[in-house]
Amino acid sequence: MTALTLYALTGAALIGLGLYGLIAARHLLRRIVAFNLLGSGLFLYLGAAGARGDGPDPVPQALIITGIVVALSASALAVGLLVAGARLSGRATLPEEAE
Amino acid sequence: MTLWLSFVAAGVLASLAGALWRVWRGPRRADRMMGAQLVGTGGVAVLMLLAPLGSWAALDVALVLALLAALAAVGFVKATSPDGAGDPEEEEETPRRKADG
Amino acid sequence: MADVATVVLTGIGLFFFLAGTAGLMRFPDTFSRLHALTKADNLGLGFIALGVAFQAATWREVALLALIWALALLAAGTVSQLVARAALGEEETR
Amino acid sequence: MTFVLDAVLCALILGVAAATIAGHGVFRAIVFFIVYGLLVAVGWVRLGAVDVALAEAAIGAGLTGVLFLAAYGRLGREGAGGDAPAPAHLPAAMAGLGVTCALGWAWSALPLPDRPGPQLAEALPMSGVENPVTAVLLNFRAWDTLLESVVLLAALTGLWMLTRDAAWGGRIGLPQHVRPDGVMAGFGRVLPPLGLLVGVYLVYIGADRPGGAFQGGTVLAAVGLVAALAGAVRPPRIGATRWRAALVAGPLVFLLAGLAGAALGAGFLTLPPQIAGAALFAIEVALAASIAVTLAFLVLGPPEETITR
Amino acid sequence: MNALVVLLTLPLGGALAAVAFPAGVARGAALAAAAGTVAAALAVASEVAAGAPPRIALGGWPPPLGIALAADGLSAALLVTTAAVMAAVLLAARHTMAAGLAGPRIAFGFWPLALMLWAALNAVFVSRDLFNLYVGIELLSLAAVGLVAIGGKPEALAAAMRYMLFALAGSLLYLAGVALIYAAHGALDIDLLASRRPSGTDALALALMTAGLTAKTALFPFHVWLPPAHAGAPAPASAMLSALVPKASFVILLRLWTEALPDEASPAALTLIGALGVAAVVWGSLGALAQSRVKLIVAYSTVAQIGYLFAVFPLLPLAQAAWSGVIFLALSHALAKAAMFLAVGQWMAAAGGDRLEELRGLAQAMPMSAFAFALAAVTLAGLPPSGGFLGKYMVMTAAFTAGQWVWALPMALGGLLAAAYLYRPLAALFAREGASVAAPSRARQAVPLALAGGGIALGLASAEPLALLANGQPPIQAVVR
Repeated sequence: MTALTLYALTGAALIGLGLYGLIAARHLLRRIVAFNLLGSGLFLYLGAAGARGDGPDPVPQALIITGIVVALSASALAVGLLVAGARLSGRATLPEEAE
Repeated sequence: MTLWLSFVAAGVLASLAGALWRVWRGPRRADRMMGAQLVGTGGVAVLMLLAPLGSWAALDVALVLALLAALAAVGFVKATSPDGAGDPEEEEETPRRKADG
Repeated sequence: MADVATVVLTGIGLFFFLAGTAGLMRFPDTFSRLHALTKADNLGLGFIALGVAFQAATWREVALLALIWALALLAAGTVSQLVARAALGEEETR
Repeated sequence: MTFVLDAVLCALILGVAAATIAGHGVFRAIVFFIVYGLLVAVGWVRLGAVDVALAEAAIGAGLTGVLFLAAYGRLGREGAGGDAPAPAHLPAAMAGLGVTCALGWAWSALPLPDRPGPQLAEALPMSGVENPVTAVLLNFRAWDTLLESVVLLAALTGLWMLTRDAAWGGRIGLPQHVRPDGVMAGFGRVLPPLGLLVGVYLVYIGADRPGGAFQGGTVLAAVGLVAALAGAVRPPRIGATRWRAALVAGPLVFLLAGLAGAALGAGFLTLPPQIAGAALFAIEVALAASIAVTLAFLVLGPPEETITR
Repeated sequence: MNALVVLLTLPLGGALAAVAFPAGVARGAALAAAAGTVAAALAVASEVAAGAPPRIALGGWPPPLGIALAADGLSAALLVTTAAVMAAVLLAARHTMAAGLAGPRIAFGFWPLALMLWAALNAVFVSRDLFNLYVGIELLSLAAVGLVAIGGKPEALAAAMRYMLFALAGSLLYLAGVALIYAAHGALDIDLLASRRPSGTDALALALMTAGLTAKTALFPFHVWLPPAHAGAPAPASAMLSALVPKASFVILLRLWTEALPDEASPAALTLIGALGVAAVVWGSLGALAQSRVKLIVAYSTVAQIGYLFAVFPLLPLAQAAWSGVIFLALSHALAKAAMFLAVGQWMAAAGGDRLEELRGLAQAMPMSAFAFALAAVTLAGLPPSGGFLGKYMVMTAAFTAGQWVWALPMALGGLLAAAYLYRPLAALFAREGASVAAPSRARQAVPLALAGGGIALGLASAEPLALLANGQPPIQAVVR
């Protein structure tokens, strides 16, 4: 096993973990955190794939940087929705999933 | 030299597992944040050790990491203050939230 | 010569990191842990920076190493004070 | 030995990720996420992707972590600070495991394709910069980056729509208060000048070496955040004209540069090699400024104080 | 300057202006940008119709290094429909989203969000690069979530949050597929991928991208976020969200399955997608039948109408007519659904709510917008002579040509169900009870009427749109069974 395989498999495992958290978690902040794990695992996988062959390929790196910024924007909006929702409802979960 | 530096880097990383145990255990939020702080310093150390191995540009990453770790610590202190915007050194009763509704 | 210095200094750095972790795990309360931690990781980082500096090809890199260490020192000093204050107001739960 | 290093790092990353998802307590999950970002940044350096490592260190470990910490603080303020326990979820576990196994299998089945390497090597001298990642971001795939800068703006506009009507026109974020002669206030005065230097440095070197508008802009945003949280500066009011101009400056300069290419007959987003270097530098500076302001506003969140009109 | 470039940059420029300038100026700038964008969409369509479809390698860098943009018949048809819907929506919003009526917050946010949404739609319709499409749909989703939340009510915020979660998960699954594609082929361009050397990982990549995009399109069983989100937004926002936003992810799916990776379209996978489409038709229609608020009825109807679009997938590799038919369905749904939401918005402003009993007899006070709703209902139910009828007719013909008449059934069944769930609001509207309300001016009522008329006209004057679509229609695959 090479080091690249190690990172790719770590990425794949992170994607699975993130997907689990995104679906299974109730607390919305946990879900947003899981979304970020999922995204970063995906980037790790793509980055490992791009580092194969001779020398790292800059194209995936640029795509990943774009993806990281997009993920932060989305997280910020999601966090805003969560806080605004909690202010009105006093809960940090979706209404249908409240205990 | 590559061998030694990787060994030290791996050692520092392995030592961080202990810090992670503290993050998991707590019991106070401050304990968890301390653990994170040690991981931050450890990460900076590992990046320094990687610099002679691959590219010295790793030092730029270390610089950013050190700077942003400080931001995270300020964020932590703010988040644990009663109204989410205070300072633990303030002596008077922190003003309650002014927002209504 | 430079290589020997690097090996010795980074080795000492590693020792301090291990010691800091041990302190963080073993000391009984938040404040003693904080005390142990700050010393250990600042010293550890300092020795590692110094050790790596012996491998640097240019002065720019040495200066960068010094800057990073200074920044980490400043941040750690401030943070430990603030975290200690924050911990004072917090009961022993989550 | 380097393999052992990578193995230890990957094990830590996975363990931290698992600890983020599992266990009780939102605060612990957030702290683990911050730690996760730190470790992944080291991983990117190991993969030889220093540009990504810079972005991950600044955004993943830094701003996103502070965003979540601030959200935790705000939830506590709204009386919603507790965790919501989630029972084990079998379909979710199967979905996660399935995707992981599928991607793990795909890794072994992936062919090593011809990549745009040769075209890139040929085009790089004409792109105006020497760092290939910056060349891809700002020149070869400039349309992605232009749209992305608008994504940031869309997120901020959407976020501002979550302001209570009574707080519209107020100062951005929570009303921060600190002890004027305290440690935090002092920190807020010392760190920003240093950070400013680092941010400008990263934007400046981005043309030739790892760094650039996104990484530098994020560091600048972090500087603004430290200053705001520590009470050294007061965030502007939500409608302040000057700051709105700062928000659109980056995308606008980018758009105008692209249109100038079209007007001169070269084509949309085409930069003639003679001026590409200067044009990209101008775009980087404007973009970094807009990214810094937008990200800082995104993390600070909508205004909270009630405005009496 | 190139019409395609104007089409992409003008809404972006308008959005930037709307952020930078104070509310009054912002609205003017937004409307001016909208007028120019409509003209640019028509210009691009006429270029395509004239047999000279525009194509740009951005920055002068051809793929795989750069990003290619190209307009074909499919893009042109969607660009023009989008321009029509957006023009109507912004005209309607000119009044209701002004600071005086909506408050300074909404007056600030609506215009930039609407223009960003438009810019994202245009970008998605002409992009040939899979990662660029990802950035496009992210911009689209964030603008759309902002528009759902703009009302500020608790239900709207919860709906926006739910929408956000589906959108986030969907875009990352799509991106996972894109990552696999790049890892296996070193290219992201649709045309390059069409002539790629197949890799064993392509089926997985297509499955991931499809799963992500169907979550974003709200295909059954990923539809739960849609009705509350579309019903919770202000009427002009609902019109954009329901009529246009699902079309973006649908078009990407269509291009993936017919242009980029048609060789991976296995009959079993197509049948699964088709079955989910049929389930969506049934489930959405039953949901619409169970509602007592018009906005929710119209929103559930979108779930059902999206079902049609996917029920056609099994026919795509078998018969040429299926492809044009599904696009006709998408176009007429866009026009009719926007007309319905704009009409409902006017009634809500007049009657104070959208419960069926609150709308009784409104047709007497607002005959034009009531007629618009009725015309739109004709299109949605697929009755002649509407564009919806023509689309279904083409699909059903394709089903019989291909010898797969099963896929004709949902078209017929869905029409019956649509007639059933649209009957109740129509009966309430045209009830013989006088309701005395302050009706909006005829000019404002004419806006939804024009859109609904467009849905009918699509069926009456189908020759031009059909000829337009023929430009760049992907050939059907040699069938492998």
